[in-house]
Amino acid sequence: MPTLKIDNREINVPAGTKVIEAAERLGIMIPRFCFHPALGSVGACRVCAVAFTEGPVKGIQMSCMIDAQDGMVVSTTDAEAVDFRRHVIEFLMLNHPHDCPVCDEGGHCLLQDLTVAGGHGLRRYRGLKRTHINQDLGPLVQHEMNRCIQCYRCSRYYQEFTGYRDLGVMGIGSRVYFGRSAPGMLESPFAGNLIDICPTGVYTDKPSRYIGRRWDYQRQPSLCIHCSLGCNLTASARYRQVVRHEARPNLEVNGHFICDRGRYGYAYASIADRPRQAMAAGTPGPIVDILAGAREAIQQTVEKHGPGSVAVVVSPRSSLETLAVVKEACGQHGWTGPAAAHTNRQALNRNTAVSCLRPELAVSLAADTEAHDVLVIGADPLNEAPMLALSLRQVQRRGGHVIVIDPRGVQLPFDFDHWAVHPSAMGAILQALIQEIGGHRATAPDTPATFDITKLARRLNASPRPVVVCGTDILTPHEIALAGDLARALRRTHKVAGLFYTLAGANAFAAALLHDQPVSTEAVLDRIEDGGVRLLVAVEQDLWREFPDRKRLQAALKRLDHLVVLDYVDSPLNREAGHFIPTQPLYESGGHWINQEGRLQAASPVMAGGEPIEITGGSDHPPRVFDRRIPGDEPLAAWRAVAALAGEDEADPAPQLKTALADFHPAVNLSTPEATGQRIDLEAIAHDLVESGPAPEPAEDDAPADAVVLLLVDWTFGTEPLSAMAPALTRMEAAPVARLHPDEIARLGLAEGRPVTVSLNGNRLTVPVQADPRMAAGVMAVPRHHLLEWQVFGETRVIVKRSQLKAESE
Amino acid sequence: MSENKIKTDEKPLKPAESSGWSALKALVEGFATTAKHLARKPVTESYPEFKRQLPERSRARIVLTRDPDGRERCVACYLCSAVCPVSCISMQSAEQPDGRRYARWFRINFGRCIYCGLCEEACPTSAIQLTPDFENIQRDILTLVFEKKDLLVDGCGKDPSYNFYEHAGVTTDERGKGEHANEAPPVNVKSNLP
Amino acid sequence: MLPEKLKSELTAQIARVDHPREMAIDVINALQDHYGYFSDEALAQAADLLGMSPLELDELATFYTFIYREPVGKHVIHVCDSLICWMEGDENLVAHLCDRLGIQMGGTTADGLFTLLPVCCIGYCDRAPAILVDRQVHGPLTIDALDRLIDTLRENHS
Amino acid sequence: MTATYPQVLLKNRKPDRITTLSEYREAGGYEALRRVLTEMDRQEVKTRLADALLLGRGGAGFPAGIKVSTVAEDAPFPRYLVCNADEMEPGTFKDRVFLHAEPHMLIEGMALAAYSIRASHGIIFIRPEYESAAKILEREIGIARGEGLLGERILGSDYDFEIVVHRSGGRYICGEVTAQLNALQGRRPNPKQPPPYATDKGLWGLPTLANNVETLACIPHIVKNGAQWFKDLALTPEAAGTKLFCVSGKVNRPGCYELPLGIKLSEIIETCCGGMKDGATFKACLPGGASTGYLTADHYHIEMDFDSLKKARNRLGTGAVMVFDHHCCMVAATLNLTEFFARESCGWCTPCREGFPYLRDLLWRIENGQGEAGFIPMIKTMCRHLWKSYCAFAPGGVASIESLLMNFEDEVMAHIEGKGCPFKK
Repeated sequence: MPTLKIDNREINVPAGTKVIEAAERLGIMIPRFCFHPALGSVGACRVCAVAFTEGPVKGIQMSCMIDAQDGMVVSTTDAEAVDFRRHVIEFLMLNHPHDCPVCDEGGHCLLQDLTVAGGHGLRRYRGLKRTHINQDLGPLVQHEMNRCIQCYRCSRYYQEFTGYRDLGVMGIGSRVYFGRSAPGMLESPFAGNLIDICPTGVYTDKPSRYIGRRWDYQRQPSLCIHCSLGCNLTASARYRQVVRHEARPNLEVNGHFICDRGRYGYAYASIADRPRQAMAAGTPGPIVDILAGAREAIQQTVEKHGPGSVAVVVSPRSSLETLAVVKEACGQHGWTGPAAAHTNRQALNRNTAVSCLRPELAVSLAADTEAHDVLVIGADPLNEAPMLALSLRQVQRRGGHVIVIDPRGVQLPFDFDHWAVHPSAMGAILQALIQEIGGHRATAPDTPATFDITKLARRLNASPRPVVVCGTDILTPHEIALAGDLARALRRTHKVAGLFYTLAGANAFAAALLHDQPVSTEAVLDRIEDGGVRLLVAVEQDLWREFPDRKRLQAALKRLDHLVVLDYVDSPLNREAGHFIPTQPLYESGGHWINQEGRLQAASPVMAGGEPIEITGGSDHPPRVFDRRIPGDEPLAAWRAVAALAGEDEADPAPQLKTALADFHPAVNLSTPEATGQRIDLEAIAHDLVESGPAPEPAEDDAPADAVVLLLVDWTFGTEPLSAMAPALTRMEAAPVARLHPDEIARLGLAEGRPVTVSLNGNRLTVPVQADPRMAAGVMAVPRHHLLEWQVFGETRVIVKRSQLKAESE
Repeated sequence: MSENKIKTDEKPLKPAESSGWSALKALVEGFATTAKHLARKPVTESYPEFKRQLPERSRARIVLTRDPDGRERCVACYLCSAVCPVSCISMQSAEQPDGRRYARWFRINFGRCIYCGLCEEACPTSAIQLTPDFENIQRDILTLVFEKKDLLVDGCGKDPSYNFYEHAGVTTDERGKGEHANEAPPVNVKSNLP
Repeated sequence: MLPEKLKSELTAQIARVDHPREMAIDVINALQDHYGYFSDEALAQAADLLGMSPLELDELATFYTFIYREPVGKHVIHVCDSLICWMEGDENLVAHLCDRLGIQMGGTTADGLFTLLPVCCIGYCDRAPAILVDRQVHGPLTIDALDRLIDTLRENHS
Repeated sequence: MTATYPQVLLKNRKPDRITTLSEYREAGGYEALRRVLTEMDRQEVKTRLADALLLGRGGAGFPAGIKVSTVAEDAPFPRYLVCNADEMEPGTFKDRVFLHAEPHMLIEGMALAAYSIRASHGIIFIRPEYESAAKILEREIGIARGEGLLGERILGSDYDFEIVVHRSGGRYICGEVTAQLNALQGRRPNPKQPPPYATDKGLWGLPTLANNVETLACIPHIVKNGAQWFKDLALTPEAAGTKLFCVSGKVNRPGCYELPLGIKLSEIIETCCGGMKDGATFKACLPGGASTGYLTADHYHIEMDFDSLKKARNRLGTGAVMVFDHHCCMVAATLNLTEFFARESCGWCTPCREGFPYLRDLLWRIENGQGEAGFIPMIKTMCRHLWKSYCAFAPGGVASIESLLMNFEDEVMAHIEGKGCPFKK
């Protein structure tokens, strides 16, 4: 722990800390361009020069390149250092264009700040300014190369940090150019971070281009709800419209970055067809009346058919507040539910994962990067939880090793081992692996010789820090439990071994705490079909889009006496519902979410809501006369709406929320502000659920030999329903295809590029075939793409016989 | 204490000055001045019968000027609205098809404006300018809310030559990279020249 | 298109080394010799052979003096413009060459025969002023000697 | 003329061809390698190198003996030896002359250096302008391999060593060792500040020793004749060995001469090069390539070795003496050098990337009659700041500008006051 003196103030820092970081701890911000805490030091920009007056290093040196050492005396205000820094700024400004007024970085530009702070105000250079031609880098990132100050952050981030290789630096000397070899869409789904790390306006946010200045934005800490990782971000809103997301550093979760799905997925909150009006059977009415109507319908149903005839489904993306109030309401009134998963398997998967996640095993996304060996089971990081892929990339960069056991053609931006294993073999492999790790010789399951379980077990056993990552989408509860067992087995041989599950939905972890026994929409539909449930309340759960059997859903809804929908996304069900109540997305309601590792995090409300001025002004100037109310301000926080449906008339729902949160689950304690940002008490979660839960789905072993397993899977872009509404991201989507191994295509008599029709239980799905040599044999992966009517099979993992597949001629 | 005494330029009165004579003298002088002015033509002018030409730099009604080539100067950079101490300026920036940034709408609430001129000072494109036209009085407060069409004038105002897009370095329909003032031709990174 | 022979030769060479990347300049040179310059097509093929991305190769190709990312003539004339050659009058040579070939520095003659490029000190200061034609050095040069050289090169093609 | 000086490296130089392997062996070549592999201890080679005070001949003058011993005994394998034949310093052509004369001396030197650190891979990094030398080296390496002097089990010992020739794409910065290692690995040749040092983590993260051609060529002689012999070659007590001086510019016989270190500059110009061309007067010279400062007539009799030049606040550099006469405009000459550095800056760090074009602009204005007196302090400050750039490129690049202002400020002022170059009138 070296002690050094910076500007006459002493500080003690851990060994290996750079002087620039040590100064930062003292609140002294040494200028920097090329240095970035996530990217490290390279000493390129030279603007962090300080004077070392005494100690082991002397003279003007770059504070980012020198490790803090005992006895150092550093002056950041030394005349020579200040003069040098001013000159560096002058150098950087020689060719910088005169375009701050039209630059989107203006107002939060590091170069602007440091130019003003450094005192360089007058241009002395009389030469001509260097110019560059810009490149079209796709719909997300705007390129303006003239502004570049050659700090190399972008190429270092893009190539070294994310592992993508299509953006970098070309040329030499003063003509170096940062961009692609040829213009085109950036390949990395983490490209949006270029906007955050560029210290000036070379890379700016394209969807929010020319929308406003940061100083005019309402900015609040928020969360990403487009997957279960719970990445932290800062949301900006202006004129009642969410306009931008930026990564919010959280060194325990997402580090300094977010993925492009999270960065650009916000459009759903402000799009024109967001439902803002309460409706009764499709007819708009005052929200108070509609709420009263819905309450009355519920009361009548309860009176007629008993409290169990009212069922509630809620979404795993809803806030903790909403989940808690829904749980409280169901508990108090004896309503059926709440269901917070579509199928029984999905519900069980989620709850199994949550119950297996013991406090000593759970690791955070950031801690993942410190792992030495990561075993990924049944997860496709880039597609399911993109930031996990970036985290694993850091494992590989630090010399660690990643092994993925997954039937899909998993791709990651770095070298890793992939065992493309048939879904039915996953369990056996895991079991064998657990035995080997425990020192028992396992009977090798029927897998190719390249999948050497003994070797893998030895590797994991020898690893000082192994982590097991497990998905919950395509696996069975049994396998998910085995992943937990595997981590526990490793734990026995190690001091540190981690377990990391990905879940379906931003608040899936909290949804798992709703009941001891998971309830699914599938089970609720059963009850509707047998007449037990007569009224359904769907809370922020777009069954139309997300339930995997639309035909069955529609038939079941027809049997209902009444449907009440509460949501902020547009859906045909909203108009079909007896009562529709618009709710607020997190930008308006705020709330708490529990991410997949059990971390409780808060999102602040960013704006009050109401229809964007963009819409009310018809893209022209806003109305000249103020209304008494903000147009479109009817939506309520979902928990308020639920409280109004369930609680006493006219009552203030706040105490109700307080009680609901307090009663939610013993593991979740919101009574102290410190709890937010921390992991909840995993110890307080019942861990015996796996043993006591329903038996796993019938094994697929008895499937005919010529069958394939059809998996409905996630893609980075196009499958997550909220982000799929963002116009910028639709350009990033690939067209939906069914991916199969080339041999499988031949075996099944299909043709690459040609559509295949899958017919099952009278339902049909037609989708073009694409060969992917990384896929396991016997598997077909189809995305839950918004351009595809995939909601046909009732499950997202089904067995399809060869006879049920038909190659279409066109 | 004496150090703390406030110093004045007043000289102590001499005995003669404090006498009755001096009082009388002052009185006569005063009346004489008054009498002299009674006979003079007044300097004040009756408004609105007479309208004086105000100096060019007087700060009154705000306008949005145009470039010498007749295009809107405002690039909707938000600096005027940021600097405005009474927040009477609002706008929405947007992009023209040719890449220019412009104000899709621009509004000044003159009911709130204090004519301080900070907006003009902040404007990097010489777009927003204060004019000597101070006669901007309305009975209906809403008519004091000016939209872009009310603000936009023909001509360059006080700055007859400046054209931001001649300097900005951003591509427009008129100038590409390297065609602005003081710019070298664009770098060809794949050039064979060393 | 890349001839199969060259392709298999390069593949074999790359296979022999521990790290394909170390062969990058050699592969670029080989493809440049084949295509005359390091074209976009050559870039894609080199990337393919080396397992690198086109950008990664462009990062190298645009760095070096003797890799031409733009088309060049049959003969590339590099005129040394460093101190000693400058002292011995390279400016006159350049002016004469530009005049004679009707091109500017960096240009290629209309008949596609010559490309004129400046180059930093080529290590023939004892023979200043010196030029490189197709990586062959010529110097010390007078304007007459230069004319004869150009004539000879022209004649070889007619 | 030159025969009066002891010849070591160019002793057997032929007018238009290389010394063949057999000729080289007849003259005692590969004797040192044989002795080292059969009789001498690895440590002994290192000791001799250290005792001989052999300083790197590539420009930096770092003691070769120290560099060899920084490769740790327990460092991982394989280890690499890089021979820097990327002689890009303007005015320097000694390696070219040497490679066209004595390729086997280099091969033997490389084998000895490699043996001392137990390196198994040798790489000669050569500039594209020296394609003929590259071809010669490839051919002679093949011949040496055929004779058992390279490859597996050299001279019957258990030592394996291979040499490959790596052609550069051509850039000045590739001569900088860390940049060169990046280039060898197919990365952009930006310099990389240590740590880690190349001898610790160089090529592919493995220990790598990098030396200049001339430095390596000295090794067989040091091993064979001993350290004291080598030291005695020099004329000044602090210096050791001979040096290949490349003289160019306004002298009657420009060329590469092997001369003892410590020889007087006047002697080089007058005795070896036949004096100034056309009876011109000596005005100044650059003693060691483009990245050294001007030596004026005041230093006409300076002893050309590392220490003497350091005392004169200059550097021996590569020993490339570029001579200017009184017709030469020093501003224009410096502008030419600055143009070179502006063009060759790799673009990594700000002061170098932006500073040289800025300096070029100011010097161009002075040379072309647009100069102002205020430029001089600006240039001085800027040069001072360029010393704080990332690698040694910029300090080398400003050496000529700084010495221009120190030694020829009158001439610069004459440009400014006369609104143009007085030499052009």
